[in-house]
Amino acid sequence: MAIFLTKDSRVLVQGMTGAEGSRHTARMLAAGTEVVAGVTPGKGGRSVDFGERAVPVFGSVAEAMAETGADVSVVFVPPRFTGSAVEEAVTAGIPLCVVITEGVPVHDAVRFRALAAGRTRIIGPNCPGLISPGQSSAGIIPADITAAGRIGLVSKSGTLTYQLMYELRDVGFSTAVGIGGDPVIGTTHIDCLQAFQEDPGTDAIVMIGEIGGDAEERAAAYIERHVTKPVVAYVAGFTAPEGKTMGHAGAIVSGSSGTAQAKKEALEAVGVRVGRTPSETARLMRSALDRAAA
Amino acid sequence: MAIFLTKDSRVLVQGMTGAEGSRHTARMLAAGTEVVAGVTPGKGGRSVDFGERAVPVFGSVAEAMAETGADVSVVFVPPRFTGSAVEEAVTAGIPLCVVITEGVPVHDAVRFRALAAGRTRIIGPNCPGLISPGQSSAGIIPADITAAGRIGLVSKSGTLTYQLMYELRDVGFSTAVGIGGDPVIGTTHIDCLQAFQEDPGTDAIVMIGEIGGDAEERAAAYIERHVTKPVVAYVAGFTAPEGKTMGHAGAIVSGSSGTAQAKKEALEAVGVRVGRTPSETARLMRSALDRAAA
Amino acid sequence: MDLYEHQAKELFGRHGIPIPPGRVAATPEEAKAVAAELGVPVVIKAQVKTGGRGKAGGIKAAAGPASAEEEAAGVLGMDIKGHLVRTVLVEAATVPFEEYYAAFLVDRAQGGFLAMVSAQGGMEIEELAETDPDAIVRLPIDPVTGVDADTARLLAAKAGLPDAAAPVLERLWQVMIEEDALLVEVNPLICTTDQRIVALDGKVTLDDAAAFRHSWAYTEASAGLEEQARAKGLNYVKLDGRVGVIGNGAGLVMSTLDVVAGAGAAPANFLDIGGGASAQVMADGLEIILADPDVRSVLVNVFGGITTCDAVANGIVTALELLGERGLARPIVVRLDGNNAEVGRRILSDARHPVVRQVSTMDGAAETAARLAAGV
Amino acid sequence: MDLYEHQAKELFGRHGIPIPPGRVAATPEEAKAVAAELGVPVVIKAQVKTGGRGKAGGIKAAAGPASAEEEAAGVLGMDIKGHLVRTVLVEAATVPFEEYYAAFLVDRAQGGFLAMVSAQGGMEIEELAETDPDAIVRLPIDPVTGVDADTARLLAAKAGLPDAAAPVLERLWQVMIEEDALLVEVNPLICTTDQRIVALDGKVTLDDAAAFRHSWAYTEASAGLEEQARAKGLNYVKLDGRVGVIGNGAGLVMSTLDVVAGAGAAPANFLDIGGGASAQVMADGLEIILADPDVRSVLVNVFGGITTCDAVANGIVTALELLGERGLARPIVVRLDGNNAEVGRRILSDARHPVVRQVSTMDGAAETAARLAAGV
Repeated sequence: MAIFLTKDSRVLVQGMTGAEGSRHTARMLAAGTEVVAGVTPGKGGRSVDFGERAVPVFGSVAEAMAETGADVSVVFVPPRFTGSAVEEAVTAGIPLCVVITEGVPVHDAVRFRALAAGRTRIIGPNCPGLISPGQSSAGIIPADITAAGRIGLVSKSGTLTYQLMYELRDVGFSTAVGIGGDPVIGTTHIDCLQAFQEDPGTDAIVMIGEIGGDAEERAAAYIERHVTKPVVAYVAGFTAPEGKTMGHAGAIVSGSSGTAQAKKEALEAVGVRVGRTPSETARLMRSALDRAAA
Repeated sequence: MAIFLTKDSRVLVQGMTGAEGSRHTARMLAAGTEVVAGVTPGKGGRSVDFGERAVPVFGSVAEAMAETGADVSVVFVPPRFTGSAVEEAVTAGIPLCVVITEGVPVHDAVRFRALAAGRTRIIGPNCPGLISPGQSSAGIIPADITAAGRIGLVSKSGTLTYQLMYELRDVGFSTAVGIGGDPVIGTTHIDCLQAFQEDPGTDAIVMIGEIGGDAEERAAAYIERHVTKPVVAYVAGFTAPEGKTMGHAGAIVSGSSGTAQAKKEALEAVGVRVGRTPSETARLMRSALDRAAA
Repeated sequence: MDLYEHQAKELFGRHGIPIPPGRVAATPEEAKAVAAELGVPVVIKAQVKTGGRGKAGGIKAAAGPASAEEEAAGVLGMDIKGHLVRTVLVEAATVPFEEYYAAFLVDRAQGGFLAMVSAQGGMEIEELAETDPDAIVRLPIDPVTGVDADTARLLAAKAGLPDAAAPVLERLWQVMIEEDALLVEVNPLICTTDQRIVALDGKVTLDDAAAFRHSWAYTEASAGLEEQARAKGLNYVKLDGRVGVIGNGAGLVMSTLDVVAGAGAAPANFLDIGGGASAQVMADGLEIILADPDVRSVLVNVFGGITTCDAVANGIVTALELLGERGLARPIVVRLDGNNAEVGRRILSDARHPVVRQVSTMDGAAETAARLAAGV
Repeated sequence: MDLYEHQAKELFGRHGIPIPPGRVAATPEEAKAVAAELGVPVVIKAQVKTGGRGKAGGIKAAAGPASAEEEAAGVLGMDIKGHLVRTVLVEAATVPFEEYYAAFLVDRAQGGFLAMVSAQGGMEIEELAETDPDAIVRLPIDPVTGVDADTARLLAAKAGLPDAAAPVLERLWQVMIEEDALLVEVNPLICTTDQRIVALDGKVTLDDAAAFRHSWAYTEASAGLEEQARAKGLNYVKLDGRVGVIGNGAGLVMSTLDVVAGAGAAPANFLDIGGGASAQVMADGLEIILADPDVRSVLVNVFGGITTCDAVANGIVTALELLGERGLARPIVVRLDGNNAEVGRRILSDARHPVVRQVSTMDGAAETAARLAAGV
């Protein structure tokens, strides 16, 4: 099993005719994803040839959904058009919209998040998307570094997601979700923790956090009350100085708020074991699984 | 014959151990240049291996001159160190100093020009250097696009130098001098016109100018009084708008001064034929040579 | 991007929010001059992007020009938490009758906007939040409807601010929305003895990602194609015509513009990619040129010297690959001449890029590009 | 780079050259506020980098705040010879008793510096040069000795300016030299009825090539490694330690910093080269890191995902080639893990770059880099 994305998911790609969009559509197809449509305003009626399969392009999300039954959108359009692309997908009623684009203005994210409330699950923006290994991939997470299995992973960071997936590739993952490093994002750690807790295909959860905001602290509070499956965590950015943005727009320590130390302490206070390095985090996950199996 | 640089010139390279310096030293050697020394402060005592020949490195220009009899320096050091490198060469008494570096502050050029007056001929800064085909090359002008011959060429522009050399490669050149496109330069069009006029190995002269300053106008006045050999000219930048720097720091039209049209008219007024394009300029040179031979 | 206090206040001024008269100064002499101009007692305020400058001695009062000079000399050059004080704001001293706190910010936890207003301003808001949390009114702001006059009055009333503060709150919200700010904070927002509401301090954080909507705010240097090109290290000048031009060497490119003009078309730009035309530089250059909506055709004019034509041709092919469909919009005329021209031309023909046409002479290439730009 | 009048005057102010009180304004309301602050009749001057703005209607007088607002509304947004008026300088109106001309410039023809001074200022200097060339005193300035008090007095006397102008000329020369200017021009330089010398206008052209000596003048944004990195599109944050860090992905790099700190060394920077680590980006990144004199060792930490390790390794090899001897100064520890790690590692070993050491785990690589930074 998996969360949010399964082998039955029917994926459309907004911006498929662009360079990034077409490159990653090819990769998603190779990973077994059912990519059923591309959407580019003004280019409806064409199709794009991906070797074994030609994917039709529609002029609007509504049309693509009506014609192909798509229920997931992956957004690859440039930052200045992302806001309207996501609003279009939400208005068309897509259940899941994965926003890969980096550099989306925060006000735009606030607006489409408000519009989507109760209608569309948004993942991102500025995220690698999500993958349910062996089933489907919506985004840019490499499909060939890990195997299907029973760990759930949720992370603000893309590369750290890959690092942990690779370190635990022999154990395998149900779903890995990159929720993105922007200040305002659609799907949070808590949303994923809840879904993994409810997913019968997930036995344990890795949560990767980083400096900035208080999402990890709120996740800790949620874990204490609602999560019974084993959770191990990793937090990046102990050495980050105050007031400097560390790559991700949201990764910034302001005064005493948003520090890695505070997040680690909040998580450990509710019994989550926190690794000092990615490799230690992988070891902690192995021992958690061993204990659970014992 | 040739001007400024002959097969007997003994060349040292300031900054030879840097990437640019070593790449172009290899090319100068391949063009037959007697490169006898490199100079890099603090690296004296080494030598750099260029396949068939190892060139010794000295810590100062004075030492290199004393040990090797070098009489030409080619400067490849970064802009912020160019001023002091040239001042060192001038103080050591080098007769010819060719400054390839682009981006040298104008105040630094003013200062080393003042220091060099009456002691050292400076060519550049921001120039491709000079070449006497079949004899020697000091700088970065490609040696393999033309042959030795009896045309002299002086130009503010590097690529236009190459273009004209290539178009007239069957006729060949005595010396081609790229004097550089900076506002303040060591050797001017007039200096080269004078030298070509006096050089028995030169039959005719191509002069390439561009917008900015009034060097071409002054050259025209000089030609009228002192040059008896045929001169053809090309001026770039007729379409350049006022107040915009066109690549070369000195290539800028200010108000009505420095326009290509004014330069063309000044040259034509003294009987210099000015080509509308590089290829037309080459044709004008051929017919000038034909007339001279007739 | 955090703004300096004086930049934040300049924004406030533009949006009609009252600020004390004043000006920024970089030397003690300049501070003296500003104080003399103002002709009233002034405050000298260190311009640093960090809090706590008052405690650190970065804010000084001065009765007149002479003491303003003296105090500015003390504040300029100070190190406040690792921030060097390069400028001071010299402002007419303004005495508060009451001090408030007002802020709009992005609320990460809720993924929305939040207003925070309090009648107890002038202290650190974190401190107030700890000692007297109820003194702060927090109101989520609907991103669609925003803060209108009614909402502003409600905010002022709930927090215990005078009615006169409501229009100022409304304008602060305008700053938030119109400038794509992540934070707009005034602490203290004051009421003077004569009942005027004045922003005595200001902190604004702009969203760098939204810079494309506010290029003027990111210094003029970030606006326009020329600045984009400069940021990529390209030597580019925008012109008025329709034939995009790219070549190697300033002189050759200038000459190319002239030859294009001679062929009856106006060049759209000057762009010199310099000697070593790497694929990336060529791609950057083509990208800038194709980003110019005026461009109808592109002329690539390269003379192969030390960089031979085959290397240049490979660069062009890779550049067109890097550009993807951005490279498909308009015809590209390529002229390669000089060293290894034959090999270079063959590489380009073999690549069969649909929009590329080769012409072997500079004059012929310019004519073709001019014709294509004219739509002939 | 040409400066705007208000920027030129700010420079003048810093060098002690008297200027009229005033401030720049971007809206009519702001202009009104400045006029109100100044409390005297003002002049509204369009800030554009072109001459002839007076004739074009870009300079207006206003008796008070209300008319200042009105006139500013007219001037802002004007198009003066293709330059959009974005800001105006609102200045106390200053009445000249006499008008002079003073300039220092680079004399291209002579390759030196030149002073040009005239008692007949206020008109276009080109015009004056035609109608009454003898009215302009031209004096070449020795680049070594410059303009001292005697030279300044001589210049003033020759041109027929009052003695009081001499110290101002000396300071204008200081601007020329200390700011690496190509042109410093004041037209008119005036003498007021009360015998004060004031720069009523100002034109300054800075030498972009000398920006490295004056980074502050090129807006704060161009100073320092962080700004250099930003100009190259790199995500770089300077830190205090000695281990340079470069990696792909913000999270992985943050994590790398932590692991370096865990190994007992402080990281010198954060540098995320992002997903597609091209050779050029890798070279740019290594160059920025090696430009930091604090760096003692470099840790390259890359996880091969979609970009496989062999591609990354080729990128590193090419980057080190591009860097040439700049890459030889300090040891570089490389950790490659993930897709095709084995192939990537072999590519690096085969390249035998003298300063590169490979360690296969992130923790081990951090320890090695920390040890090398400590000189062990």
